[in-house]
Amino acid sequence: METKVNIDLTNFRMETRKWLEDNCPLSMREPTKDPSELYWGGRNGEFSSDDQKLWFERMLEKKWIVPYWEVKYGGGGLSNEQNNILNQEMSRLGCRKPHYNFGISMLGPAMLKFANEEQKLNYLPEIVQGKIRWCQGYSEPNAGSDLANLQTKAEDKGDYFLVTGSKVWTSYAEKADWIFCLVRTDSSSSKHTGISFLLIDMASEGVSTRPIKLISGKSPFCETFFDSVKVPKANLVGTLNDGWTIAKYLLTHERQMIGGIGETDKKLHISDEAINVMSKNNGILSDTILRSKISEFEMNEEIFDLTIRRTMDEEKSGNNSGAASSFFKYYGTELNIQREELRLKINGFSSTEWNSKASENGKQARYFCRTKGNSIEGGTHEVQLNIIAKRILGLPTK
Amino acid sequence: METKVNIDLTNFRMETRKWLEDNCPLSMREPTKDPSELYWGGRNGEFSSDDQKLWFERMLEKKWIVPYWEVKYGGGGLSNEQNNILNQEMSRLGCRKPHYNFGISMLGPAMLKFANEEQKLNYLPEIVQGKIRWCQGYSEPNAGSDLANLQTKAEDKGDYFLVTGSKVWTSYAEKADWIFCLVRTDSSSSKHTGISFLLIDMASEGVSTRPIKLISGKSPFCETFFDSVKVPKANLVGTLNDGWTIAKYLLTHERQMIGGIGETDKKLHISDEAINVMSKNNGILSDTILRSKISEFEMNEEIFDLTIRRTMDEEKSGNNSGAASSFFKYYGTELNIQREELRLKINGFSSTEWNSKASENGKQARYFCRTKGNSIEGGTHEVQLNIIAKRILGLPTK
Amino acid sequence: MALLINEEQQMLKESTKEFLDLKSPISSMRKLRDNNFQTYNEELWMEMVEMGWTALTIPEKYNGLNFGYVGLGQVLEEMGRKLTISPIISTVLMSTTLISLSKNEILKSNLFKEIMNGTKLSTVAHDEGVHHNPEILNSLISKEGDFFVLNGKKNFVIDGSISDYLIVTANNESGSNVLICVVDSKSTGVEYNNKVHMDSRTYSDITFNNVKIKNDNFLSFEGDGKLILEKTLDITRIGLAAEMLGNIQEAFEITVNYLKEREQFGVKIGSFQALQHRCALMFGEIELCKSIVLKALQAIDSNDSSLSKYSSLAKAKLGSILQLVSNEAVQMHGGIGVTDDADIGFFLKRARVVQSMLGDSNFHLDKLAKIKNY
Amino acid sequence: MALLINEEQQMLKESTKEFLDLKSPISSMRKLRDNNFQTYNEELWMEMVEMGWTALTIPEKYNGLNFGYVGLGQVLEEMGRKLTISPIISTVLMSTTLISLSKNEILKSNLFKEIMNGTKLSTVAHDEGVHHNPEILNSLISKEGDFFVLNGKKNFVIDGSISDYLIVTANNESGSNVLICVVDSKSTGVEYNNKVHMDSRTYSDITFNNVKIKNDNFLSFEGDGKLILEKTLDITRIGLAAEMLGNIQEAFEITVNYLKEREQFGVKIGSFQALQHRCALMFGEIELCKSIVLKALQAIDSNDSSLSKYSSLAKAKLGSILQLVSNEAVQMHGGIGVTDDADIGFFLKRARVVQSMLGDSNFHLDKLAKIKNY
Repeated sequence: METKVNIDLTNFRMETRKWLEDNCPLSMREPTKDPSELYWGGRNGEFSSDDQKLWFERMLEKKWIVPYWEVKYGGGGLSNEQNNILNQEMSRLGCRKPHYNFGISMLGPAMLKFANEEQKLNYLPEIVQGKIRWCQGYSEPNAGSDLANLQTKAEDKGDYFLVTGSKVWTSYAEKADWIFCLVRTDSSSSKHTGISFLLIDMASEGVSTRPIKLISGKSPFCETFFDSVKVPKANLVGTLNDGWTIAKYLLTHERQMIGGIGETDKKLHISDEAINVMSKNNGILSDTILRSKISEFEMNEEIFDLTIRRTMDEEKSGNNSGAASSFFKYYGTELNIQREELRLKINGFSSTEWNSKASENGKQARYFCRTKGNSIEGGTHEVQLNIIAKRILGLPTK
Repeated sequence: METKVNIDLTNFRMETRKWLEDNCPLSMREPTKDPSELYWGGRNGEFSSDDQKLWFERMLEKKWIVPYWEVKYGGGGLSNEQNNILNQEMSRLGCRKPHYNFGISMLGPAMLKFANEEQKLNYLPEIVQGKIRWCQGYSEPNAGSDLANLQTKAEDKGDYFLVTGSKVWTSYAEKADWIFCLVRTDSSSSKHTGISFLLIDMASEGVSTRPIKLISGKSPFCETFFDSVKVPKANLVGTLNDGWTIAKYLLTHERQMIGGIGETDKKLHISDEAINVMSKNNGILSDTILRSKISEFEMNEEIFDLTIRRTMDEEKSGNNSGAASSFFKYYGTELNIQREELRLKINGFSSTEWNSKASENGKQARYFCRTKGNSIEGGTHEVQLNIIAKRILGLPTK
Repeated sequence: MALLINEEQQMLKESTKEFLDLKSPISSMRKLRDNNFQTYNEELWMEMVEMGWTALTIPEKYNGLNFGYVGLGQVLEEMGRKLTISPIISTVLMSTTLISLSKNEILKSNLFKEIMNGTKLSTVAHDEGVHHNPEILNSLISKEGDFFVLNGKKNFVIDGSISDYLIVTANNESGSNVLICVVDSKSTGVEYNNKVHMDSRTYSDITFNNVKIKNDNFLSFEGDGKLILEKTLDITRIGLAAEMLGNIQEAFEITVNYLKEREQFGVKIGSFQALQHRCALMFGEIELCKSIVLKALQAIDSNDSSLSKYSSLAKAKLGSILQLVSNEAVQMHGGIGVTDDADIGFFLKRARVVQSMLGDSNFHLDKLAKIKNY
Repeated sequence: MALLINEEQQMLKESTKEFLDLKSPISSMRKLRDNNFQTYNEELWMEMVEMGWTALTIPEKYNGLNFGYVGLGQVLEEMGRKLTISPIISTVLMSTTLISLSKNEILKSNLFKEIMNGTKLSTVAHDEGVHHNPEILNSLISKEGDFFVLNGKKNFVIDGSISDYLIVTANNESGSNVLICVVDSKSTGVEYNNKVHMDSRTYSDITFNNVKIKNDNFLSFEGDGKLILEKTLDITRIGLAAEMLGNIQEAFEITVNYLKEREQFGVKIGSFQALQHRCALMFGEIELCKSIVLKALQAIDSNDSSLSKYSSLAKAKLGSILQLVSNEAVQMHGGIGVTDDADIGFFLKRARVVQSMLGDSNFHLDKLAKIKNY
């Protein structure tokens, strides 16, 4: 039996490899430099190239846009093993994902777990087909780290909710068709109860957005305003007033994604950059202080990678306490921040250029500025440390 | 008039200089290496040399043991200006202080401010004459940083208090004749009230001491136990149940003394030590990482000294907000701790010797260990930071 | 000398603050930026000239105010608080200092006059390469007939794009001397590559191709060039440190106030002990910063022989604390801190530029170690 | 290879823990110290020998257990938790490793037998001077008639005072080769200066005055001395890192438990956010420590070509985190932490000694930079 499965998987791998080689356009095997090179779908979604369109359509036909969802929801119905093989083969060839959509990465998991069957059948296939682009609305201007302190109100008006309030950090809200939101449906109860999870059509009357400019310049973030927006009752996902359960589920999901960022990026060795740019003396960098900081940084970077590996190996063997991974968001973003601080020093005057050709319009400086948000978004450093202190170390609250 | 004063002061300086030159034995002009070389007085106090005895007796006769106290309390009745001149002339010659006693440095100021006239006339002259050696009893084993949480009880038994409890960190309690103590005289009231300031004869029945050994080895610290000790009512200083006022006064006093320690010590330049002990390469220390840490340390040391100077200059000019000085205890001890960490690295294997002749019985290692207490005694680092955050920066409490 | 500012200096500080509160709040800097990175506000500059700021450090002999560097330091500190963009660093701090040290009395007197009355701007061009390093000097001045000719390439010239005069360092032909000459910015052979940096200020890479220099346009010709250059750099670093002290204090105060107002989890975030301790540590470091900046400014005015040491102490310490405070300020503001709507990010952006200017903390810690011979 | 310990290694770890809980709690170390710094507990050592610890890394060919260094690492980690004093570092970690690398089969087989059955203790003497530096080697072995003669001075020899064999490095006469020989500790011309260090363990400065070495007492004679030495040092550093990992974890756990119990101002001090954040940071660093120690131990067993890199990563990282944790542990204990009554100070005292042994964090960060050629 085990042999049979293995043979099937091996065949699947061979077939997949061949199909990808035959069907993935060469330009879709190049790494992307910018999220704008990806296909995000949506009512106004446009393909940036014929190859991109071709690739999306072929994968859609193959049912591999979201290969691991059930077929009835528009997925490919692949087993975990098959899905892993497909991922491996795609990265072997360097194939881009054919479609990016927060509906796939964020809303999907939540709906599969909390939505009713009708909702799943209604929304998920549209996501797969690239018809609807989703964005998320959790944070609010006055809530900050205290997410549960949200004020956007959804009043029960019989057959609809009347939504009023605003959301912040809603990525790509300008371009999205629908938004999944946390709203307050009961203000009388405690902070964590009385929250519900609602789906809102951005085309509804009273919805507007405003882009947020960051210290690094333009960003995909928006503020989204709800001015007496009518939302059908059917758009409620999960139990009324129990949306915090869904929020926690999604936050854990998001935190893992952010923490994992450093893992998938091809990392530049900053010591190589230093060797290229900086002067040496007797074979060692003349700026010996920077040298030691680079050495310390690369030590921590390498050991952090080992720690991610160790944790994954523990997970595989079923021995993972989850303790180490709670630190990943903190440490991964911290390394990212430190790396850019060091690169600024390595590249000297040229690193702070902001608006010059040579600097590609301040690429390095803007990325440096952008990293300062890493320790804030997806749970601040301080919140992460609180979590470790309380949940992992079991230190008492007052 | 001003001229008259100046002439008088100049004459005083001349006379003082001459008197010191004539009367201070040469051996009493050498710096001391150890507190045991000082004369501490007390019932069992012994002079360690004839010169020490001579110097004490001459200064006593001159009324310069505590020159700035009033004559009726055994002092010299000197004005501030005269006292400053005497101090300057003594340090010019390198004269040792003739008598050390916590009665002079700690109890005295408190008594002058809070005791009644009878108590002052009773206790202060005895201190000056070296007859009574005092020690202090504030801290308790279970109080720690929360000093006001003290449990040593003094029950009112009509004409005496019955004292039961224990004190910790009572320096030289083994050798002291009397102890000044904070005790709880009312346990029904809030933590900071119901505390009184009591003088206790160590020869009373029920008083015992136990020396405390530190990680650095022997120490002057003791634990002091009170097992139903009878203390006359007359030994109460200040108002009953208002001892916390005295405690706060003394703590500020003590904190200033500890913070100022670094200031008076002749500082060793650790870079000079490094140059002597460590290998160089092209004129710079081969261990470039240690080199940069030494450079950073000496930068901070020099700037800290400037900050003390600036604060003193501000004080003189009447423009001092007191803000900077609240940081002195923290930063001064932190530098002390860092210095010993660096010296350990500079001196390598030889620095950790503990019990060898070459190391003078582990002098460096023991001093290193001792500095670890600096960030705890006299208010922990954490308490200092709390004070700055709340009192200086005005950050809110929850 | 007491480590205090005197009454006159205090008054200058206060009048500067009043002036800048009115004329140059942080929003002015934002406006210049949003106006396609305008290099400076000429009207504001002429008002500064009228206030006498261009004359502050010029000796009475040349009709200057002879107010000294402690005075200039107060002005720079207040400008640091407002992130004011103006040619004061290039023209007053750097150029005037260098000119003061020259023995060419005629040139000196002419330049001082034009700087004081605000008709001319000036800057110093020394660095070659992307890291500050006074030792690197490849520019060359050679004799050609009656003239001298300058060839070379200078990087990161402060206010290069708006300066009328470029004070340029170069080697003489034998490499035995550092020469310092004044170049009219419109001279033939001067080429600019202007770059706006993260702090919204413009810096220039300037190439000199056979630029003719007249005999009387040398500020140093007789072998004192290296000394003049080094002292100019030391003094400029101290002035930058004074500006950084303003940056640091303002960013810190804005942040502490934010912590007192902003609520999270039903309490003011300033009540969280972890943030309190971090603030308390910064508070102490800032007290240290104040001391070294004042001491270093005094060292200029009193001609202290340890000027170079104090200069490096100031630039090293202020650089590292500005790094700390600018990062903490953004972090403690949370999400709002990384938006362009908030001013706090401007401090971060100015910080990294001014930190690297004339040597970062690493450079100066290394220099301090070399001074002590280890 | 998965970054995990396997079941056998886990069992060894647990049995070690059980054994040490019973036979060598921290109070045993205190007893040795209070007994006039007794160098080690011979009975305990013989029990360790019976447990097979001296045979752990010896190949089967020599009747060893061939259990590998990941296994030995588990034992060392547990000993680090208990601060156990024993000759395991000198005899098993250092000497056995070096002997394994030798080609002198007769000597090897004899030494292994004596080490395994616990009849002999051995150590390696290499460092000359007060800082670890493998490059410095002034000891000399010269030919004198039928014998060789060793002259030199070694510092900080671990367990030098109790070792029966001293494995000594020295240059040959031409300086072209590092020679490694075994010296009987009782040989004529061997002089000891034994010193108890802060960690209550004894280290020796040893002088060799014309000590006779027989031809067959060389572990390296043919030019592989430098390689053998370097590999021995790398492996020993990893073993020390494993021990340090035990120190770190135990000190941290004791401290966290203390914070959960101790009350101040009416609350558990562990509820103070400033302490919580510092603990959380340490927790994360310790997770990193676990990863590099395991990876480095695996690198020994798998003969990884990057052994030297992993060794320096482990010693550098563990050194700096042990510094952090040992300081924080004492500080967070408050007054009690600096008294001799508390055990926590022992971790601080062991920390500084083991940190400097075979190179501190600075040494290894420098080495890592050199490996990457910058």
